[in-house]
Amino acid sequence: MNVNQLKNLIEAALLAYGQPLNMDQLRGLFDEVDRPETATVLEALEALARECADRPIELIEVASGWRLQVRGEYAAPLSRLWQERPGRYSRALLETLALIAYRQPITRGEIENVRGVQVNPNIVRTMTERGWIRVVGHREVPGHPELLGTTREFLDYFGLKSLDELPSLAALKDMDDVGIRLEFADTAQAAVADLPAANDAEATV
Amino acid sequence: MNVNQLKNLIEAALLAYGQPLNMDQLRGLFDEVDRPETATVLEALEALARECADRPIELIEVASGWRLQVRGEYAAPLSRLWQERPGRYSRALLETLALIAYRQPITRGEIENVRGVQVNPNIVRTMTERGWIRVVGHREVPGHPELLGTTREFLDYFGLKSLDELPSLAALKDMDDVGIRLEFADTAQAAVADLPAANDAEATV
Amino acid sequence: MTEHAENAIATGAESGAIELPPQQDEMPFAIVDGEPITVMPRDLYIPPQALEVFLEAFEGPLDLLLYLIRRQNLDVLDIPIADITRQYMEYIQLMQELDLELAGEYLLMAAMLAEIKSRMLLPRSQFDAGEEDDPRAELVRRLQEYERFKRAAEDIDRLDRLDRDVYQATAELTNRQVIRLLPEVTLQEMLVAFKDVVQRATMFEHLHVQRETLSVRQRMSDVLAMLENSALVEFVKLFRPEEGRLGVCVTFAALLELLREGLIDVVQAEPYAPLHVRRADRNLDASELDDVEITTAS
Repeated sequence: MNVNQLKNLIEAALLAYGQPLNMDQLRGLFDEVDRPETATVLEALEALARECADRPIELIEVASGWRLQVRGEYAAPLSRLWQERPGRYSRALLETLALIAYRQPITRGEIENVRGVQVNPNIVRTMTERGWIRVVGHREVPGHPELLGTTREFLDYFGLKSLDELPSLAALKDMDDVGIRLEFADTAQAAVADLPAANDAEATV
Repeated sequence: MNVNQLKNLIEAALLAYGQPLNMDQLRGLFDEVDRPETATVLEALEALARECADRPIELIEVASGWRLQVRGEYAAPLSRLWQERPGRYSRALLETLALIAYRQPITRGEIENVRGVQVNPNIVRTMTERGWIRVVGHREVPGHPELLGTTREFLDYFGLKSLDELPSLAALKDMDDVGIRLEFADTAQAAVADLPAANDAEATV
Repeated sequence: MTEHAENAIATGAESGAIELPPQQDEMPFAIVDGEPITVMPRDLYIPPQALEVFLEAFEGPLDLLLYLIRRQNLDVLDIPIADITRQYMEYIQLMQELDLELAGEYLLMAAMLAEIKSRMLLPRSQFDAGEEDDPRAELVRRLQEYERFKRAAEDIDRLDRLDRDVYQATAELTNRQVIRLLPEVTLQEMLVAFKDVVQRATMFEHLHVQRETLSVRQRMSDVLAMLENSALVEFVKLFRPEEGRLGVCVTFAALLELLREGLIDVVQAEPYAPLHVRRADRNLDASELDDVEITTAS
């Protein structure tokens, strides 16, 4: 077996094994009679390392042996391969968001007045991080509470040109029955699974 | 991003992911604005496949997408890397699998009709656990027996893109001339047949 | 099945002697002249334990029958029924003697063979002439069908199998990043939430909910946004004449509302100087204290 064939066998072994292989393991690929010298294996490893220069992988030596690994520069573009499935937003979040959208600018206190429960700070943080709401000012009352409003990103996400395009409550009443039925048809299971959790959150906040 | 860069990104993705990636997943590596056309991705895949010609790996398309795999010719030397030998499957399992693959959807009863023996429940369990077969429905006859079919994992495991790629099933011989041939056969056999029963049959048929 | 090799040994096998079944096709006993040998030579002594293994290698009565037929290099269509029946019965007997677990299917097949044989003894007229009525036809059909899938199973076994013939190529990616996707929300979901919360509010608190002009609310947010980056904005710059009269009115209403809520101040350096607007939330000076009073009064 020449160095080129040995190089190919080593690449095959490293890619098939997916973990580092040390010199003993690489030489152990052969019967005793055919077993290449350590120097020959090192030569083949060097050839492989050189060959990888044009490739998205690199040969590196780690504590437990040699490893072929994808170059670090690919970590960012490949991150989409490991996307986590999104969860669902709670009822409390949707209601808070709706109140901010329809009643902006609005303080937490005002939201609490309408919803009858405290505003969960996590909910506000979640929506702020998502870029849907922001503090647009402070109300000039004692404590100077923050006034919350929606952002351009909020409009973009829901495909609205402006808040005027939010349907009115009256319009909502007309589509009421249809809407509820549609929602149940689409997400019957998810909704059922979601509700108790949402209620719990409400109770504890 | 040119085709060469795209080729490298695809190689990086396939090696890092360690499972087949389909066209949607490959195009999904990009933002909508940068997303390459399907034709461009195919071009890059072809370039990658060509490049692999000199390497110990090959690019193949299986049911779930494209896969980079170490070529079969390396299987023998590489088997030394693992202590355990890959499992062998019994003829009973392979015959049952063949019937499910070629005749799906199929019930256990129908499998038994062809094989002439009862279906061993362990075999069905083993194949279900391996993710090769699954219940795809129930036949609308008394007892509502389960209908079994193969999965995408089955195709992936055997390196197939679709069921069409299964080796073709031997053709049944034409039944029309069976009777004639049976007669001829028995005539020819009469000379060597040593049992009176066979001779009697000859005489009367 | 490597029929060639088998023929070499099995051809001319005399009936009466019990031939040994082949081991599984993929496991030849030996390779002779490049041909795998799958049948034991008949004159070789086989210990009874090994015999047991061979007999157990059959996958049922059809497999056994197929073996008996193939061993004589016969076509499935050319079954010498009497001969095959006799050989089959010999195997059954052997299995019983060895106390092998004999599945009912074997006996069922024995009965079927016996029936076929007896029907073939009858004069043709008695079982209605015609090719389909050959009593062997059904057996031939089943044998052929079984043989197809026996072959298919061998073909499948020869396919490149992951972790046996080929290996998934993988390489480590260090610093792997995970993208966490955000939940999706539809406009409708939000509207339903709003309707519910408003309904609850009316029900429990008799809160008077009146519809407000959204455009004014929108403009209020817009104005606050415009004031965010600069301390003072010229009053007239808040208006966009291209929006027409209605737009101007909406902006003006928004400014009045913001003023009423104490969110902005309108200032003037001297009489008749241009009006300026600023956010009211930063410094608490005397004028802003007035605003507080106004807000609480309203």
